[in-house]
Amino acid sequence: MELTLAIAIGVLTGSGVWLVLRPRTYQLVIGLSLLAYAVNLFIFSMGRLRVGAAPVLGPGGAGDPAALADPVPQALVLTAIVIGFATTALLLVVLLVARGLTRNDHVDGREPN
Amino acid sequence: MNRLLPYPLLTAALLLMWLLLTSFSTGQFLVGTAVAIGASRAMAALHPSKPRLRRWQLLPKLLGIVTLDILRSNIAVASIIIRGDRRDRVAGFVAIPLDLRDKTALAVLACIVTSTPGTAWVEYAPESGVLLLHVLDLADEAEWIAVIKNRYEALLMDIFE
Amino acid sequence: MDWTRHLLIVPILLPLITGAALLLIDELRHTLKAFLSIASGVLLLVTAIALMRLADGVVDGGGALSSSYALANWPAPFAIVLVLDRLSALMLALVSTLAVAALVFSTARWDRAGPHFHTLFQFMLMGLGGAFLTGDLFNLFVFFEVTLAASYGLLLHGSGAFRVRAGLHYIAINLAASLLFLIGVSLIYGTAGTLNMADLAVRLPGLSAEDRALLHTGAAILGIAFLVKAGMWPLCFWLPSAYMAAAAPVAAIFVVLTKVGTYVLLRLSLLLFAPEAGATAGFGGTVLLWGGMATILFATSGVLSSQALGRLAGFSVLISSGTLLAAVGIGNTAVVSGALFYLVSSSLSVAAFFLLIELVERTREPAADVLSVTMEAYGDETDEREEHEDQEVGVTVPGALAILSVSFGCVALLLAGLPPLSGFIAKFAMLTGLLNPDGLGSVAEISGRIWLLVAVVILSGLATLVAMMRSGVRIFWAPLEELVPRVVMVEVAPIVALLALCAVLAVWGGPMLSYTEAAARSLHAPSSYIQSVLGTGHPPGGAR
Amino acid sequence: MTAAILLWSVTAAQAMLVAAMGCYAYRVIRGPRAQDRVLCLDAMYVTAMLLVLTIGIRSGSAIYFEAALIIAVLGFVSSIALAKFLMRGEVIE
Amino acid sequence: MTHAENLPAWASLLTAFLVLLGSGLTLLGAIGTLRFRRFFERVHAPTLGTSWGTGAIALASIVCFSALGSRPVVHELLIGVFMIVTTPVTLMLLARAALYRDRTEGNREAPPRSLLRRTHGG
Amino acid sequence: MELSPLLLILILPFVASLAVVLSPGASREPVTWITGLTLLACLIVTLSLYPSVSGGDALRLQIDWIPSLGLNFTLRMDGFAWIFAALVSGIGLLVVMYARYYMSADDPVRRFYLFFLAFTGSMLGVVLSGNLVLLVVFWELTSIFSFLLIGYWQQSQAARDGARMAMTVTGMGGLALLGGVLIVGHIVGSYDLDDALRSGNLIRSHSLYVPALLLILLGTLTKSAQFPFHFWLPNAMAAPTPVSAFLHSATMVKAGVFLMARLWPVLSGTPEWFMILGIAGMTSFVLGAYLAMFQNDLKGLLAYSTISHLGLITLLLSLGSPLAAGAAIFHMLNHATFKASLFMAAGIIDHETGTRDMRRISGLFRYMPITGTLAMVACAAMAGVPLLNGFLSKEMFFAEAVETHADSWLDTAAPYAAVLGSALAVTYSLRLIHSIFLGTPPESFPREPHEPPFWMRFPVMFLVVACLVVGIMPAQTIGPFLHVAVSSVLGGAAPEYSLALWHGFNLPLAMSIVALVAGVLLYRVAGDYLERSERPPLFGRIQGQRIFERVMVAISWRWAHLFEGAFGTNRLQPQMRLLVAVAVAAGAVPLLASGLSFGPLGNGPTDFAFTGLWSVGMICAVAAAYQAKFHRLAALALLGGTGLVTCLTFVWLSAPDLAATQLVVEIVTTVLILLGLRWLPKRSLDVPEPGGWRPRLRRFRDLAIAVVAGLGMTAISYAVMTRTPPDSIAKFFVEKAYSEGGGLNVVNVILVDFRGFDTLGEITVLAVVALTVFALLRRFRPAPDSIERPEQQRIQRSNDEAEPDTEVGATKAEYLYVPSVIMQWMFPVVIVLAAYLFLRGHDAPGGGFAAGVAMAAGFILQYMAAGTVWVEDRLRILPVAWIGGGLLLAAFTGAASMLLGDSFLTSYFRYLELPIVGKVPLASATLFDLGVFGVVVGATVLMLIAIAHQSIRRLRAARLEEERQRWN
Ligand code: NA
Ligand code: NA
Repeated sequence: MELTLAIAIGVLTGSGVWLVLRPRTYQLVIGLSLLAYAVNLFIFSMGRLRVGAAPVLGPGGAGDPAALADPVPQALVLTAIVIGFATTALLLVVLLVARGLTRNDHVDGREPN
Repeated sequence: MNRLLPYPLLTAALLLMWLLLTSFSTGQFLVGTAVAIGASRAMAALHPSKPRLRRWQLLPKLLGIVTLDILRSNIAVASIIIRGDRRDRVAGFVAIPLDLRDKTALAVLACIVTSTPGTAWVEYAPESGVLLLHVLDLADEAEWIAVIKNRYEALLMDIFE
Repeated sequence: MDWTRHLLIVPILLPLITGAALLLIDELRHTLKAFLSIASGVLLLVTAIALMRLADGVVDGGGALSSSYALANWPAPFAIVLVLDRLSALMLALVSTLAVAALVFSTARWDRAGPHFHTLFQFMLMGLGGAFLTGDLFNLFVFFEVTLAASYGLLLHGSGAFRVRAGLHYIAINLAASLLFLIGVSLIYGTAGTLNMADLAVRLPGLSAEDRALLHTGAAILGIAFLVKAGMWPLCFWLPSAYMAAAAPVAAIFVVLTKVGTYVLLRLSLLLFAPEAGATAGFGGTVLLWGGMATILFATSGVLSSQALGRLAGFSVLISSGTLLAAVGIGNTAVVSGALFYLVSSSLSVAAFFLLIELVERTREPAADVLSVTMEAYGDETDEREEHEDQEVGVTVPGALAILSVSFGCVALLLAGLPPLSGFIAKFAMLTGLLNPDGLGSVAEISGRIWLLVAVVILSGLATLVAMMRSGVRIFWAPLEELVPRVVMVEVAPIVALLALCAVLAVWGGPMLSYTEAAARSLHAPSSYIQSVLGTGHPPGGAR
Repeated sequence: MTAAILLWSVTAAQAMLVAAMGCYAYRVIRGPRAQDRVLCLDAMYVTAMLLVLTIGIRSGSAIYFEAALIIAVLGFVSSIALAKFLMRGEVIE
Repeated sequence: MTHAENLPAWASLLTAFLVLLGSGLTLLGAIGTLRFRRFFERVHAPTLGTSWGTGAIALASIVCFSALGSRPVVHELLIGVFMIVTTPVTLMLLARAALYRDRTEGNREAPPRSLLRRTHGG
Repeated sequence: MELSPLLLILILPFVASLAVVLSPGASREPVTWITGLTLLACLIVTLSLYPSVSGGDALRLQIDWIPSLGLNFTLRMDGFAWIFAALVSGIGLLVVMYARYYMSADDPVRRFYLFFLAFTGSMLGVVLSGNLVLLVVFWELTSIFSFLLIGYWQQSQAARDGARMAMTVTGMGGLALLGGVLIVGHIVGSYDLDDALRSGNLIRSHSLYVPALLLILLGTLTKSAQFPFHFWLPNAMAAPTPVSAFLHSATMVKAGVFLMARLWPVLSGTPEWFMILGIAGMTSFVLGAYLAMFQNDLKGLLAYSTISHLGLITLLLSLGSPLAAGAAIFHMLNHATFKASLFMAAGIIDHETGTRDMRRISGLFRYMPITGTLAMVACAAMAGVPLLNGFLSKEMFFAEAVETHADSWLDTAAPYAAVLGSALAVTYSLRLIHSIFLGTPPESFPREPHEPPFWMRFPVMFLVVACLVVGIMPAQTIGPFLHVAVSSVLGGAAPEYSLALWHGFNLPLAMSIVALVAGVLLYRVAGDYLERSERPPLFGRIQGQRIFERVMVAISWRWAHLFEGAFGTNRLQPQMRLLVAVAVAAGAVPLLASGLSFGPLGNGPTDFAFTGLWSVGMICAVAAAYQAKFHRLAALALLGGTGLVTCLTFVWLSAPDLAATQLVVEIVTTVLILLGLRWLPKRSLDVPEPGGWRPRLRRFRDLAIAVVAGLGMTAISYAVMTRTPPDSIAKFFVEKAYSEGGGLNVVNVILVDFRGFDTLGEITVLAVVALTVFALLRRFRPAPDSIERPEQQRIQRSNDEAEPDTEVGATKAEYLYVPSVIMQWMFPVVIVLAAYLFLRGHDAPGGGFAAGVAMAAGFILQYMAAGTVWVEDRLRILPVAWIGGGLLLAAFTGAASMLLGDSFLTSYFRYLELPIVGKVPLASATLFDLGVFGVVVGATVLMLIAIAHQSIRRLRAARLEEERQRWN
């Protein structure tokens, strides 16, 4: 399971990096989104993997810290998700506006000659 | 009453939803009522067409028919998939003139038709009331028209109009 | 009840509340918005000065003071803490000074060039305040993001093709850098199990070698994120265009943005990788030193080859960044002290430069400016009622040209590090520190890299002088037609004030340098920082 | 014994659902047309929801229910957006 | 899955059956999308999953948790209801879009618009 | 603090310059008087200090500036400084008198006097500095103000270029000097001049002596316009003549030799000193004189002569003998006197005739006999004719030249060079006299010349008289002062020298005679040739100035461009590539150093379903990467697939909150990107992919980077996942979540309580981004190719038009006819869902954020169902108010705890026992979360709706575009 997730993180990173290095703005958006998934999973994996151990306490606050998944990376991922959402939106709009102003969807605003 | 509870039935349904989601306790009943009223008032702001349920007691009957029909269609479609794409099966479109005009009722019909494997709601012309249906196993076009009109439309018209 | 304790949250809370409250005020009430925003800036400045006094005033045994504020009343390594020391207080004071200047300047026209200027600006101040005060790595990320998000908005403020194109690059690079930040922080958490910087410093020595290697990987990746922000070559190419594209008051406050990266590098490298950290610490220092020098060289070439003033100013930011990074890479108290002085001086002067550029450029091509703005003034009906960008700003003030040219000259001196303004003192302090690490009169072997740095710093000053003179002569001495400076008081005043501050810094260089020296000393003795966060009983370097 | 049967059947069910997702993913990738992609993405959402339910059954905990509910109530929003985009070239007119 | 041991046998077996049924139907539907040649046939396939696929698994969940908590836990019903209500929207829009595209591209198999004029019945 | 006279001398000019700035009106008189009186006051104060320094002591004043760095405001006046201060203020005063008549009414004189005063103050600062760094400060100030003075007539290209060149060269020298001073400070341990002067042996024996010397001499030689840095000086002649008279006689260029003399006891006496200064001085002396002969511009001649005379001084200083140093100081004074008078005379000639071209002037003596006489006497002093001061110092120079100082070829060459240079000096002096004053006057002058006003002539006269008086009775006039100066430089050990006109017939005298005769002969032979020649036959083509300009252009422009281009880029792709590569490298270094090891936990139980799930996820990701270029929609769908798998992973691995949040975000993001896609017209497939091996190589490199980055992430994440977790802060959170935080969902308690501060920042980010998006889109102008309706709509419209029984827009109305009903009925359901997620958050997955996005999705659904106009007719959402209100609610909830004396964001909770209802949990964190909810709803709706609004604004944009087309 750990290996699967590690490979998945690697593949998402690789795909994202590949796209981020491409010339079209849309590729950039998709690439950064893929990278965001990869990074979120990475942060998440820093708490180690636990199955069926959600950090939600039982009635009355019962719960053994050792038996539950690490809640801290989860909280961090939540923040990262929100910020990632915001920045994706921003990047998208900027590329729309850039597309409008430069009439071009190259990341540099002009086609290379 | 109307101002506070523009859609009593909706409010009740939402309250039921709330109680199902949480628990059937007094506290949740109060909270759920507040939430349901708030939600239905928000709905009222949109001024949707207001459906009139004339004979809501027919609803269980409809539900039963539909459940069974869906089960049957599930089996039928599953067997089609298992057997593979055979030559003798003909898929095609059926145009069904509907008399049902209530938008909500039409929506319910759409849900039924679409949720039933093997039939797909494709196009509906509001001015003529004709529904274009796609049927996976179109053995007999007239039979499909009959099924829709008699089994569902009639019942829906009973309930809504 | 000790109310001064809560002073630490003010630099974050005040701009947040101001910014949020401004959202609830109708957009047409410009004056009210500007007034509130500037008032908040001034209050922030007052707070920052109070914090500086607080940080400087009470001295503990180590000769250094820091005090911490645990949010939400949770105990320290678990809660997010704000930590005040001389350095953070200094940075806050710098930010709020620039903020007031930029805000006053913006009231001439920029705050109406698009919606919610003041809110974005306040949020940026909030982000900066948080970044300077926080003692928690992930919280640092959050405030970095607040700062960056606001900077995106401010950079794009006013729109326009050039701005948007530069903004796209700026945003893309910084988004990628933010991802690196996240990777770094989470890797550190994954190996050390904490996010609190002080706690991390305490836990570090107790880690096994393998864990430490992983943690260092995290720290290195984190470092790259900061280096992008600090603008180290080769991660800095976005900076000149972005800063050039930004509206003048925005560029002025952006000057601090690169300093945030440097600040964090300084803070973390001295807290976590103090000399006893061994090989990795040295490695980081080497990278900073050489990277800093490469940055200076690259930026110097940029300064020389810039035709547009904005670009020149952007590269000046890079020179100052490179100088600071190299100084951090050297890392001794004397150099860091000089570097902190340099940080303040160069920030003030580059900010003044950015503000000045707008007036100078307007002087040069009054018509072109208006044209380019009206071309972009497409929008819906609501645009016309509040965006007066195409309005001619300012009136012809007698003597304005003289003020502009004198200001330009002062900026040139400051950037080139020529006397008599603070630019010279700053460079001199750094150079003296480089050559006399243990103070004047002590014998020290000077290594080749230090000589190289001295030479690079001095040469960059010369190149700046050449470039500034070229531009200055072109603009002020060889005008194609009669210069018509159209300026208003609120535009000139901040520039003059910033430059006057540089002069004051030069005259009162002594007290200022003793402050930076104390700041540098306490940075080099992280135990006080750690104790103020975790309480006593946490000796630095001791595993628990 | 019955516990083992349940465990095995849930495991098998999960495998089947994942296989179903694989089939849908194939269509999303291969198309051939945009409507196929959207159709199968929507179906992937539904399958994912079922997977969430099976995970809930397997862990015996009700806390995964919210995720399933969100898919049930809101999952169709993005599909509608995609479908509308196909039909009108514009999501909100 | 320790909780499974607390389940009565009937509940275990019923849950197991329902889960297998639902996932089996869903998988069949998915296979259907691979097998059918035309889009309008493929439209029908996923409904296996959205109808009884969902129904069976939701029922399984209800059975399992009701048996576990020895009280009726029925909130999964909501999932079934919303599934039935929301799925058609996408499918209707998609089918309509596909039809329109077929028509504009002159696809012979696409039913002409004239079918929708009221020619018979009333 | 008592105002010390030293301080007074220094600050008077600066204060006066302020007074000049602030003086009212444009009249020239007041500012002239201010300047003159200031200099007079400086002179008087200086003279009055003579008794204090004549005894050999130095006056000192020290004000702490930055003691920790050894930089203090130290003033120090000894005999040498005194004589220079007197010279500077005295000649300054004369120049002001002169300038009073010279400057024209059109010139902005206020600026002139402002710069003049400031320059004088800076020069006095150089002279009086008792701290080496302070000296550098004033040194650079003289460069700066001389730059402003030289460029005073800024409308002239020559003035601008000359000023720039002077500033560049001397500024560079100043920075070198700073470097040298830093090294001296490092060696001595102090920047104090006295300390430095005491440490001569220490410095000369230090390993850093040579670099220090080189740097300091770079400073002084550039300042004194010595070979090879001499070229800036002739170009500085573009300055107004009073400026030249001041800068190039007593001040600017003298600063260099002044400092060399000042540091003479510290630095001199080594072979390096001798060689560098010897070569520079000798070359400047001879070359300057040679080039001076060929100048046709009167001021040019004087400029080269200045180079030559300063070369003489430098040469003298190089010799390392105290006697030579004394001679050098003497010549500094003499040169100042005659050169100042000559410059002023040249200015008078220029003023009267309207030209400085010697070829156009002749026979001027008959028009202005007095001025002519004065100029001829000054020329004679310059040529070293007996009875004039120039002769005396030249004799001393000859005497020193024949001595052997440091047995080398330089020594051997010195006497010959001395005679040669002196002969050339005679020649050019003769040329000046002959060409200008003698001969027949030309047909016409540009202006009819006549004698200038008396007070304009007076300064010249005064100086010429001084030349004569000193030349005739040196011992009685300059003698004592010179003695004080020389002995203060040499540190009390003043050499025995006799200041007399007649020393008997000795070798120096013979050399003088040879030089005089040779010079006269040379002029007889070549006079006409000199008058006709355009440029010197030798070295004429090698013009330092042109070389300098070439080099400057090359280095500071072309090379800089090349360098910036080679080591920088403006394109995003290389930047991204670098960023990724650097990050990978940075991450790899620590691991390569100590090796990457995986932990003991290893790969946990293999779950085939999970592996299968991620096979799907990875395939989707790779496919998205593949499709993103041409099939945007497909890429978006595939991205959605990957996102879905990510959500499932969160469910699978015990993170229900993440799953819920990621899901809602996923949904909204898809809608968002789709909204954006409408404005990205179809990528045309016919843009050819760049072929050839280069793009292929680039792609391969990118692929390699991507693969390496992916492998790296796999490696480190696997390494961490397999390790035993550290003793983390998480334990605390789990233990306290319920007992002290009042919530069962630990993640939510962390978000709203333990780390609520993060959340506060996070919602601020969201708010900021939404506002930015809103602001950007207010100015949005779509590209022309996307202004039109989307293709589908156009087709549907035309179909509607074609169909007989449908109206335009029927298709649109019809296709949503039934679906919109369901979409609307889902609205209240979504609201209930949001409320559920919100209220449940503290105990179960959910919370303000997920609830907010869900709510926003509900709004979006309505927009999709019925269109913008329809919805906004019915709902007023006011997203900005939601954002502002939410932020304020969150902030004030946090701040409320401060009123109770707790830290910001401290949360409180308790159970309330209510009748009927029972126990009700009340947590202040809920209010905070409500703020979060508000911000999220507002921000999300604002972003999506702002994009959606573009479709309405499209029409307007189309109209504008059409107008634009018409205008172009
Ligand atoms: Na169906
Ligand atoms: Na759906």
